[in-house]
Amino acid sequence: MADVNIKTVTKSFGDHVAVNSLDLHISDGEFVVLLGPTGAGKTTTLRLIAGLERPDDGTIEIGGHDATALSPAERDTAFVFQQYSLYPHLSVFDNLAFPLRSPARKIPEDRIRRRVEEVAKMVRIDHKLANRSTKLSGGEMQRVAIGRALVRKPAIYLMDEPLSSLDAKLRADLRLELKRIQAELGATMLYVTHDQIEAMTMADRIGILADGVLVQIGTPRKIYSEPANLHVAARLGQPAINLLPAGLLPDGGAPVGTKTIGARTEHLAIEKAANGHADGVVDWVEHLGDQNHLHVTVGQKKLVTLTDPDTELAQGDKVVIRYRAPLYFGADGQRLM
Amino acid sequence: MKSSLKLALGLASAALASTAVSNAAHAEDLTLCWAAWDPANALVELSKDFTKETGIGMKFEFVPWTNYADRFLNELNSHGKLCDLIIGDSQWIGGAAENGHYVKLNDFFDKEKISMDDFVPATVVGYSEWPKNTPNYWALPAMGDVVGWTYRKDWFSKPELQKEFKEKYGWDLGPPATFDQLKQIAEFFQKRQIDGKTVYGASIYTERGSEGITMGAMDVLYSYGFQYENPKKPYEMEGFVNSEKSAKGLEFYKALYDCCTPPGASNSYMGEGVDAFKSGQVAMHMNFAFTWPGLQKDENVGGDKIGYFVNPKGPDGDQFAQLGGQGISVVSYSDKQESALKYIKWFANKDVQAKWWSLGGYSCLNAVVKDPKFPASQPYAQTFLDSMAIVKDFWAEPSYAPLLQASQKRFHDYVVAGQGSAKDALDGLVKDWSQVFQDDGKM
Amino acid sequence: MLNRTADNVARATPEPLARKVRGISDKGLAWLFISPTILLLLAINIFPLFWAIYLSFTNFRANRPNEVVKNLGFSNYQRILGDQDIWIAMQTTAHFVFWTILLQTLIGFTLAWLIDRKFRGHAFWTTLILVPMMLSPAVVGNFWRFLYEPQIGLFSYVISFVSGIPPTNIQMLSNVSLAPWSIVIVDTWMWTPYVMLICLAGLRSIPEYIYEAAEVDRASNWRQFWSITLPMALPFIMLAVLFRGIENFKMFDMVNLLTGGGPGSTTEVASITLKRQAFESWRTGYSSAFAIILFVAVFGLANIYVKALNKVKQR
Amino acid sequence: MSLTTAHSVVAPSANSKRIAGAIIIAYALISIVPLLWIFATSFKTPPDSIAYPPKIVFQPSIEGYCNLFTTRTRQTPEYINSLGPATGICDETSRKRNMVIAGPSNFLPRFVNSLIIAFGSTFCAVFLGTLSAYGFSRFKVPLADDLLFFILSTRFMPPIAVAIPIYLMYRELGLSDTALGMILLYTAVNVSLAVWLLKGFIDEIPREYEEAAMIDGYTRLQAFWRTVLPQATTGIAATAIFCLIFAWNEYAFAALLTSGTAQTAPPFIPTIIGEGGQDWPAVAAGTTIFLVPILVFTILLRKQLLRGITFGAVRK
Amino acid sequence: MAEIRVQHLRKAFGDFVAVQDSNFVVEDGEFFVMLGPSGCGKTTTLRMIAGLELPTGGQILLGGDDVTMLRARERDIAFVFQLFALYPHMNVRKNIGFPLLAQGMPSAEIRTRVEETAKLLRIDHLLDKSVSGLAGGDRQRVALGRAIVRRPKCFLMDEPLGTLDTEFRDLMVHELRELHNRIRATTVYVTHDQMEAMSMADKIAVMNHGVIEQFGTPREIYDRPATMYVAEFIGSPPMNFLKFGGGLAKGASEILVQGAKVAVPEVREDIAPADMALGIRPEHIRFDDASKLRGSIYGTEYLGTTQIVAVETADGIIKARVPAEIRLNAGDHVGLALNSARLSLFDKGSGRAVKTAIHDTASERRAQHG
Repeated sequence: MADVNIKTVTKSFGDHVAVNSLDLHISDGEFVVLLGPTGAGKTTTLRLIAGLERPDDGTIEIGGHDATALSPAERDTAFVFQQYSLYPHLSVFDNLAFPLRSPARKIPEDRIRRRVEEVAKMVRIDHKLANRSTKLSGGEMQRVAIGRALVRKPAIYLMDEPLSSLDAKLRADLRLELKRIQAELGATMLYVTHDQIEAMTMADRIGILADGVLVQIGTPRKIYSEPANLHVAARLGQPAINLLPAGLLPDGGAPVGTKTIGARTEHLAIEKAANGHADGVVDWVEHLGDQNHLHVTVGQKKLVTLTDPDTELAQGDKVVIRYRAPLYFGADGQRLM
Repeated sequence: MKSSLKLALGLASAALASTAVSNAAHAEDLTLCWAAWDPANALVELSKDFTKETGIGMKFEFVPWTNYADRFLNELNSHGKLCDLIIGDSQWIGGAAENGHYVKLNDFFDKEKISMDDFVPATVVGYSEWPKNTPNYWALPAMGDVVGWTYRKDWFSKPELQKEFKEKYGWDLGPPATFDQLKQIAEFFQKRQIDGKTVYGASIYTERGSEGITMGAMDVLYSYGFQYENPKKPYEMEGFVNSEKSAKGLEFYKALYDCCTPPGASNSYMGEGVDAFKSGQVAMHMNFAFTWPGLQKDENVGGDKIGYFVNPKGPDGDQFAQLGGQGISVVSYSDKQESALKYIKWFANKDVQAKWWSLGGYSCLNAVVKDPKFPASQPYAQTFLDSMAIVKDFWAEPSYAPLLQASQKRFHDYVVAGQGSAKDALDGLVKDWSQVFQDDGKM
Repeated sequence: MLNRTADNVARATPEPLARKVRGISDKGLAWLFISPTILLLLAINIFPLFWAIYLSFTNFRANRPNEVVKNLGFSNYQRILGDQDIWIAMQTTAHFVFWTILLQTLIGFTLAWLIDRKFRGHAFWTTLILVPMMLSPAVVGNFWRFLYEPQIGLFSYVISFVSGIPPTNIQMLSNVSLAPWSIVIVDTWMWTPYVMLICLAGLRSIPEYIYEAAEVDRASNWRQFWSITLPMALPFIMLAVLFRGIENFKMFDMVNLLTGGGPGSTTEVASITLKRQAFESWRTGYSSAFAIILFVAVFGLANIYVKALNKVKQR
Repeated sequence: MSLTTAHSVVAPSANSKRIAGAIIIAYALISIVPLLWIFATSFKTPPDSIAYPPKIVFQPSIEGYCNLFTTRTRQTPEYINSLGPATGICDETSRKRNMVIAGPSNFLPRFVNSLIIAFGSTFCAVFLGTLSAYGFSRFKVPLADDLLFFILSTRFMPPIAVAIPIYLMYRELGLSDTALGMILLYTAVNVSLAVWLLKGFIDEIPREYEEAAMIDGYTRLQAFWRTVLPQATTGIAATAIFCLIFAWNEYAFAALLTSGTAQTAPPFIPTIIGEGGQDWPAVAAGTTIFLVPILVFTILLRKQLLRGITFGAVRK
Repeated sequence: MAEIRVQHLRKAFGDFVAVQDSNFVVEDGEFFVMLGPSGCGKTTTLRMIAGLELPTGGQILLGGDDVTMLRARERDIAFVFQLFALYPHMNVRKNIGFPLLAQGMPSAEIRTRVEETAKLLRIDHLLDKSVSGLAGGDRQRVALGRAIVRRPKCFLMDEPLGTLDTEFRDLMVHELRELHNRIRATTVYVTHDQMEAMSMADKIAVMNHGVIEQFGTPREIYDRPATMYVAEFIGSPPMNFLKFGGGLAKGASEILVQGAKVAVPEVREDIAPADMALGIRPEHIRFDDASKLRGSIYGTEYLGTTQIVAVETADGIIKARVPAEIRLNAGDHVGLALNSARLSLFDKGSGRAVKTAIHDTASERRAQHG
């Protein structure tokens, strides 16, 4: 395992700048998640590190060595692709053994077997080693794909939305498992996703990418509670953060220059209006089971917060709303301290 | 899938290996190219003696007449090494000599004491010489041939038919002396029931692809007064090729085709003619003499049932016949010219020529054909000799192929497809031929 | 939990081996992979094409190697374009292409439409129907001559048996008006399966849910056929027409063996004319010019057609 | 939910299936009649083959096959009797017709030529095609589209037109009438199709497979060999069948550019003649033998074949 | 618009029974969701209602008419397909207008109707575009347009959002529900996504192996799952189960789990001794050191406002949803306090819920079991 240091890397495809002067340092044993929508440059970043793309500018160091000009095979990374992860013409065993059988490695077959069996156990697929890889369920396939990365001990594991094609339940299971395995191995891992839950639940640090630029990087709590700007704030949280214009509600503590106020559930105190004054009206209480959303209309704006399932508020109730240390953003979208 | 690819590879490599072996084994064999027909098969039989004598194996490449010229001229023009010896058609001699396809044989003849005087003169001119009537020899006359006719003697001699014929046409049913008579006989037999089968008048050449209809039509046109060119001014064709008499001849040929040929005989040459005659479909049959030995031996129509006659006279009493036949030449691209010359030397031998005649080939050697016993040696021998005496040949120019192309198209369009008149066809022919000679710079 | 096997086995690529792993650069590999094909095509296709263009301006004759080659400018082209017979041959070709495509498309689409019902054993029968198109047009065309024989041929016999016309009157290859149909019949017999297959691919490309959608949209069977089946299969049908059109425009082998262009010149398609000029009359320069004209014609027509096809596909 | 859609009400009713089946079976049977007739004719005697009405029931004979493989000459009974006893069944059959076997025919070498040239060129075309299809599919080749279109456009040319300059070129190079010349030519003709078909197949194989292999320590060439090729086998097989069918059946080039040494079966079979015109039983026998390999291939590889055809169709 | 009444509906494909004796009623104007994993028979049921599939047994009444054996085109329904099933060779206008064209409506009238519909769905600017170029959401709207343009008796939708991106799906969920609020058409909607079902449905039927496990409003289903299957299928993370043994007597309100006494809603029936399970939703767990029910922290998943805490107990992992402010470390020992009023009890063998006080309020709206 090693650390990876990306310095001012830029990569363009034609006119489109996919990655723009990216600086990113991933420490040894760290789990970093890059979060961003489709087209933000997440996958390109991974491919640059793996050597599948050559940067136009900047350097990539792996384990302290400059790897910018090396071929993928020389870089010693492991990559889990979003799709097409398994060789359909090989069995599960052969898929897992494939990286070890590289002619450059010359590993004896009995050691390959031992290692594959070990990893298969780790990803809980050891009972299906002889199966055709095409005969597996989605979850099993993805386990094998992860297993194939794990048979080696590369400098870094690169994972490109490995769970995105799975259904919600499986995703939740594998999320936990992947995090456990990473911790056990002490592996350095760069994980790319557009799913905020994956990012929040697994990452040591989250990097928020937008249009090829790394907007913010930090621990999940830090990113969630201290987003650098509106974009980052909007990416995290369910229901999404309410972005309200300054002045819509009483905002006594707002710093000078506040244009927008970001308010999550914990930033709002909502109570039934006791006397004549009210800030908004309850639209409806949405019971989603595990979450209950309170929809409130404030002037022209709609506001959604989590609420207790047994809330006394009901449709049509007039409410008083107060901020509780919300987030303040200036005209340029940056958060004001 | 892998296995099927492997299988394919295996097959291919096995095949490669097997031919490599077979090629090596027969490296010294000579290949002789000719048309696929009876005489060629007889030559295979005859050549066994050559192999016995010299140890040189013989391979043969026979192609049906309809592909013959195409294939071998293509081979010669591509400078291929397929044929060491070729029995090439009479008309090719000009092109083959001028373009260097054949080895000139004069020195060889001198050395081996082979004299062209020992061969029938018409065959020497027709098959060996270029330019014509000069002592430049490019081939040894190998197979004499000429267009003549066979007829069903058994039908002709049926008394009830003889009687009916006499009543209808006023003369005795027998081999025709003129083309008019030939047509009367053909009309008489057309669609007649004989022995419970519908029969037809005559089988004539109508083939489109190679030279068939030209050979057939010319066979008639010569006797009607057709001439290739002004005897006094070479390549002047206007009024000779498309003379009124020529037109009459071509009209006759179309009339014969329309009235008296079997159904579907629109593309018929030597082979189809033989089939028609052998299967008892036709009373008369225009064909090269080479077919006669085979037909004579045929169990159904041969023996007493077949008769032969020389090409009939035209309206003015002219009588000509289309020359066929070939000489044997050594191909100049061959690597085995020495062995090939050995074969020619062997073939020119009198005894071999005699056996050649007995197996079904037409020898051109005087010693064979002028033998007093020759006319009686086969029922068709005399007819052959008489026909050879009146031969004419198509252009033997180096540009014979485009000339032939033109006549094939013009004749077939008129005779079979019925487009335009005979005069139109011949006028067109003059135009086409003139173009060819212009391209050659001869006009 | 770093265990030892993992360390031993899966260690980072050892330094000395790194060079080995590098292999040929992508660019080098690209050229290594592509260049043999390009070179072969240059040698066997392009170089000869340019040679043919050159020859088309000369009076070169391949059977006269010793003659002086003269530059004729465009006169070969002028002669061809002014030649009545060439235009007749082009007309014959167009006629042949038109009727074969029409019949093959109609029958082929119908067959595909029926096969798409997926009745029991349809795979077997489909394979059987495909057989004619796998065969050599030359070898099979030659055999059809036998079937067409008026007196002994099976075709004439069956037609006569069904229609009552005496077989001697069914002279498919001799009769000027029947001969063109004789080649149309054989070509249709051989290539309908091909059109059928492409149409089948077209029909199979229409997902069943589209029909279900039409069903809930209350479209009748007839409306489904006209509004769904036909328009959605159209690009495929057009493609089949393109392929068959190009192939039949080039058609040589089958016609050559069946009729040889006869009777007269009634079935003389362009390829036959070209062959006669090039390999029988040996007018190499002249026929090269004709070849170039044919090439340009096919190329041009195909291009126009492909544009139309793309339009249909992009609707 | 594939299980359920198979039972949809829009699926054809049993009745319409029956009718469709009946029509298709009828068509299939009718269209196969000429082939059955070829097969039957190959076992007829020459007189039976030209009988009218055509004989459906007949005494089978191997005369057609004898005639296919031999050259015979008609001779007098005296001559035949002088030759000694007949050797083998074909000799006997010939002698009954007053014929003597003079030697072998050229059918076998032509058939072998067909095998060598068809399989050889197929192998080359698929080999080259796979490489360049991969190249075009995976690498940025300058002018790739133009090159691809150019590669395909060579198929627009009528074969006769192509044959003219090839003829001259081969004459100069001494490739006329050689197996090598024909293999090169067929490879060149087929490779354009092969590149197009295979590029389609390879485009379908996601790049991620090779990328994964390359990250795992394989070179690109190794990755190509270990991950792309195994997955492309269906496509390669389909392409190979197409190339093989073309090369096996090709007539025009073979007729114009070969005359004997390297001639394949298609131009040869129509020239099999008897004493008169075509010896139909022999032609039928030759045709039958010639058709067998392609029929076997069709049946064995029909799935790939269907895929290839439809794929070619879908792609363009 | 009409009510849909399904009675004893059954469908078998050979030996495989896709739908077993289904009974339910979708009231006029109701948004009804059939929820279940793939292969549970929900789509087959929907297709039978549509007439795309004919049932093996039972009856379907559409607005009171028996349509059981009619083909789709003979029923007046609209169907929105999972893959949209747009006609790819027609533009948006023709797609939407197709049902009217098939009906033989004059083209002028088709035009106005199509434009009205497009305006309703806010796709009027796309009318002359090719459908192949449309984004997923617009394709979805076109499919909807084609369904509503005809004003059919009911809408049937087969996972219509299944192929959309997650982000977009949320948007469409709200849009669909809003559309329904506007036109109030009887709708049957099939999905495997519990979020979609919970956000949109008036009523939900949870299906499993061809059987409707529970039928009711979203809240009923979430709060009072009829079976363990339903309890596990709904909710993220799903309901936790803790096993306990012994019988239950009517009136009991306390059970013994892992040696700890846990108060539960009063039991309303007698249960013979058997393996039982206590069901707890993650949000009904609090950390309370006083609790005797204990475990150690296995891992946490930070979600911003809340976090999911996995606690390893003697009976496996239990997940709790607690506010994110609570700082926890792996390995910490914690006590678990359960919200007694919200607990469910199940018979582990049959998976069936035990009747308790939580069912009281809704007893008259009890789901029908299949």
